[in-house]
Amino acid sequence: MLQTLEISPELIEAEKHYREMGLTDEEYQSIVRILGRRPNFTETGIFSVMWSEHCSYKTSKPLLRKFPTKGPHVLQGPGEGAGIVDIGDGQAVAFKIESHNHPSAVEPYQGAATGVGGIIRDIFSMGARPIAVLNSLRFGQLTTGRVKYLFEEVVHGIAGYGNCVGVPTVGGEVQFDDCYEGNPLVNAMCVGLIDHKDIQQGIAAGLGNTVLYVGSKTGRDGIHGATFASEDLTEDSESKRSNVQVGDPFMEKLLIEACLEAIQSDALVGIQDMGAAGLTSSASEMASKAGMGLELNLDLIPQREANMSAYEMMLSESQERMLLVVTKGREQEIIDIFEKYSLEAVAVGKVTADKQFRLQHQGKVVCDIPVDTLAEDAPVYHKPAKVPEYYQAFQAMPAYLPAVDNHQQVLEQLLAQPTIASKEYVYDQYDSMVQANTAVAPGSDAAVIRIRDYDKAIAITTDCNARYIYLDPRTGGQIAVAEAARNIVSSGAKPLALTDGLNFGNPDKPENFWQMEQSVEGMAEASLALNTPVISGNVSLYNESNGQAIFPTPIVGMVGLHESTQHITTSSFKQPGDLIIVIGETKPEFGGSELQNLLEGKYFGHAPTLDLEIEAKRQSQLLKAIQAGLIQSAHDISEGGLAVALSESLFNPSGLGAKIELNGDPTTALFSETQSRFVVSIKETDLADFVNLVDDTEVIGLVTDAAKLVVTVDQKLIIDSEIAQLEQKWKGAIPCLLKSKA
Amino acid sequence: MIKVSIHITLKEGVLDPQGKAVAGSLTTLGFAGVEDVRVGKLIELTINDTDNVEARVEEMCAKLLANPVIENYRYTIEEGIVQ
Amino acid sequence: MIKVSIHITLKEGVLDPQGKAVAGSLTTLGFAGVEDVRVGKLIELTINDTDNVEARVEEMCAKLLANPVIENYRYTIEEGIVQ
Amino acid sequence: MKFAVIVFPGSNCDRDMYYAAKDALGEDADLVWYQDTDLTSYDAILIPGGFSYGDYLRCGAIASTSEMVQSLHREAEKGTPILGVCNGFQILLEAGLLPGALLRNKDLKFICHHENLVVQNNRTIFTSEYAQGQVISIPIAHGEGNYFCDDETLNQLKANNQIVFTYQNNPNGSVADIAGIINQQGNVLGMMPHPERATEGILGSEDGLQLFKSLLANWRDSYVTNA
Ligand SMILES: Nc1ncnc2c1ncn2[C@@H]1O[C@H](COP(=O)(O)OP(=O)(O)O)[C@@H](O)[C@H]1O
Ligand SMILES: [Mg+2]
Repeated sequence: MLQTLEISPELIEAEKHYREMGLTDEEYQSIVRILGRRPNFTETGIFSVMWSEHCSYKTSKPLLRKFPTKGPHVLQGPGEGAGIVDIGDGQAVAFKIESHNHPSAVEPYQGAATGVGGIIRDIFSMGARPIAVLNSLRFGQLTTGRVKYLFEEVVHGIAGYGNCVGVPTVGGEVQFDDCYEGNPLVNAMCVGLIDHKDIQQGIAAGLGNTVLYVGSKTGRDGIHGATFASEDLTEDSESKRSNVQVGDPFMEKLLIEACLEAIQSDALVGIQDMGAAGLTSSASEMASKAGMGLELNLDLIPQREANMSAYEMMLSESQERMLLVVTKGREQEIIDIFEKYSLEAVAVGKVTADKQFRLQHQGKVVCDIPVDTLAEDAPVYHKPAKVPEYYQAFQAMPAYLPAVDNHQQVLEQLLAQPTIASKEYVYDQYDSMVQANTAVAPGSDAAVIRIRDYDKAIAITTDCNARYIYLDPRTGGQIAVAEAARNIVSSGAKPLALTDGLNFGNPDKPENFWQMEQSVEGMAEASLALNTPVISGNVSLYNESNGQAIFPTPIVGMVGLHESTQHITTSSFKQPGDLIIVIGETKPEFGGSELQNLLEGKYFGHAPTLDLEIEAKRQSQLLKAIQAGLIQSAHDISEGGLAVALSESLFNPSGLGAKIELNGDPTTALFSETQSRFVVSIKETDLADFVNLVDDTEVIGLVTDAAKLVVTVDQKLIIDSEIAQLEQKWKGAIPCLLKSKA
Repeated sequence: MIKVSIHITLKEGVLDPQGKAVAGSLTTLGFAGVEDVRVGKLIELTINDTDNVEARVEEMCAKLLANPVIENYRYTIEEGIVQ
Repeated sequence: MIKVSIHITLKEGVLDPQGKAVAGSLTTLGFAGVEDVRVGKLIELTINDTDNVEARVEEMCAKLLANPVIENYRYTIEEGIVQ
Repeated sequence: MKFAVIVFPGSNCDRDMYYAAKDALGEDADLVWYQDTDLTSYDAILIPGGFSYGDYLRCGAIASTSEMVQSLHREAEKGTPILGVCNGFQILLEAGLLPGALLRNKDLKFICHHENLVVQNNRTIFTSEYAQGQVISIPIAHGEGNYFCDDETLNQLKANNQIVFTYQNNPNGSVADIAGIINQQGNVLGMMPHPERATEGILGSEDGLQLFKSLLANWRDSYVTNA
């Protein structure tokens, strides 16, 4: 446990107590320089959380600069609680992704629940009404009791929180690989809808204005959570369990309604949630952004426990709290709004002109720091990067070509691979329909939310194939962005922008840093090529357990716009007699594929290649065809290749089948993971119009009445399966693994 | 036949949103003087294998019934119930 | 200061899916002889107004804390806790 | 026709219900905060789903002790139609306006998807636009929708035709596959499935709209006869 006894400034220096808080010797020395004296215990704690990786991005900043962040439709880029893009009619959407990996490893239910709560607060503190959440999850294999427990409780926690606050959970992804066994990933994304005129900023402007504290009382939970998120998970993490915060979704629901009511009042000057580093980061950032100072009286902070010290209050990460700045003299107007919802809103301080961050506690000044130094003087590190040996070895390998005898059997096995298998077990536990705007619920490509009162909708997805990124971070990073955009386009929407959740291992290891650098580079290139600027994001480093890093996992959350609800398209086939068409040629590419995993139990060799120009062209052509009303169904081809994509298009509204005729090597034709491909179905009569609009197409078969998947390759019957049988493998896989004895 | 009552409570300092809501509601209903409410679980086991009960119950709590990250537990064992 | 512990249990005859699930998990974990598991609630109140406690607690249970259609309750009152 | 949609702290399907009445049905509706307990000017009362008071203690329990529930009792006695959906159903049960209780789903998980319901009684003011025995697709979204009552109550429900909707494939363990029941007077309906989420084609089903249309048709009839 960290010391919470007040140690004198002299002892902090002499005994290097700042190290326990995560500060290096050099960082401590620069604090002494900034202050012109030794920091006291509270001040040391405040610097340590503000300068942690989680709050300061000290390692990732140089990389994040590579992302394109601008565009005519971008109203708010990175920097605020969330990014915002225009969707026309004076409306916009705000969105962001956030990780809660380490808390979820220690207490999966609460870790995941508070992750959802935190990202929702980021959205409504911008003034937007949260309209959808998604979750992107990574676990070890579902074969040990511990992993099953983590998986079930994380899902349960997301459901417990999201369902209660009344924001539909409409999508996400779950993948299983050994590297996540000790360090699962729990990333949550939230999207909010806002009118341009309501966009808020987290600023503490106006000399003498009042600082209001709103929401739950402050307890000793999660003290030093930001630092915890900035370290490796070790055996020692057990003893950090006091870090666990408990979420109260009921309180959050009241906060959403009250805050959205409060932003309609011009008495409100600024609003920000208390996320990582709690009161410290929210208060200091609000002052810093406004070019002002801030003074708080900690005696006035609503406290849940007795005898809390200044240090504890400033570093607590108690959930469901907000900080507001209100025009002096008009506090009561705002307090009344919160009172309606039985919420406490307490004046705890005021805006000052001297740019100092000053805290009073029990009659003493316990902190007096130039406020800008907390955010702006945080160190920036340019870490060394080194090409890992494994990568060089992979690059030197010849192309991996798997040998398959029984393609039908392999298809069944692929459908039962947990990463490919149906995630219904997960999303059935989420209320995906509350708010009554969900036009496409989980189970297709992107989720679709219609915008009430307008003929338009938005599409949302999260994607990241970390295996490709592990094999080749640059290409893999490009693929992550391209795949997200493909999902958006398949649903009939035009990709607008993205948010990124960068999950990596310890950046102090040059090989890890190289992975980061390369994958960010790749993502930036694809964002530029596909015209999807990065408008927000999150960095989670130190995802390791017992010295072993996760696969580099930069998750892409993307939002697109349907210009009409007529364009909404799903992945399932619709009518017998429709033509089934593949867009894009297929090459023998199996590095990092599900087939490689199935046959070899590991990933090696080359990632699939990607040509961003072709990718962009195909996406825009398919979108045009959808907008022209030519497409019955569209699905991107991803893990498991064409055979899996065809199967998925046949599941759910069952009753239909497909008759497919392919040529060439059956393994490549069926299971290759070549990029930039789609399976679509169209009415036969639309073929001429379709090929006029879309290049590189090949008619491969027909939707049939009989609920069977029949595939011939070079006229030889390769697959002849009942859909029911395939669907049962696909749907049963995850429940079956969970039930089997560890 | 042995009957075991296991009391599972949230650790001190861990937020209990449920208790908070119940406390609020009791106050609204006009019950004065309610300082604090904590809501926990009560698990009643009937066990027919009486060997070494205490050690086994202890293990059940540690392994499954309580979540040691946020909860404490204690139990009482009533022996010799005949049914 | 008075501390009240209220035990709320499902009535006999009311199905307890949670108890059943816990019993299943205990058996899977290798604990033999678990005949029956019932999961109820434990509500701990701290009350600072000591007048007529018993009647008030009775009323709290009847009005809010337990649902008579499915639940029984009993309580113990520990008086005289000084803090 | 004028609907009141009651909003408790933690209700979260209040707007959905409001739009169902206002946009899909095309009638008047107000969102009524739980502290505004005068309901006398409304023709029907809708209690929406959600997690009133966080569903803490028992779903609907804390809301059922509010003063609003006294008004609901008064309106119920007067014969005003009252529809409670999901958490609204839980509140009606906790308030004693309908018999029985809701337990956790048999698999202990929250479940959300479309279910087929069978209209068991189309001679109510809520279901007259359905055919008797009609199968309709309505979303469910609940963790505690496992309806329970003792045998005596069940026999009464059956004898009085109070079982209005049943599940075709019972998803949660409810006694007698019960998805929705009505009181003896026939003006208070509680159901776990969400008809307000099935009022527009874009949401995947319009089968819930008939319920609102039934209310409107019967209100018109009674309005015309009483006038
Ligand atoms: N954790 C999750 N939460 C909600 N929905 C999920 C989750 N995981 C997967 N889904 C849904 O299941 C469907 C299939 O997911 P996935 O196989 O990842 O699709 P894709 O390969 O097209 O990105 C999608 O609709 C997705 O949103
Ligand atoms: Mg897809």
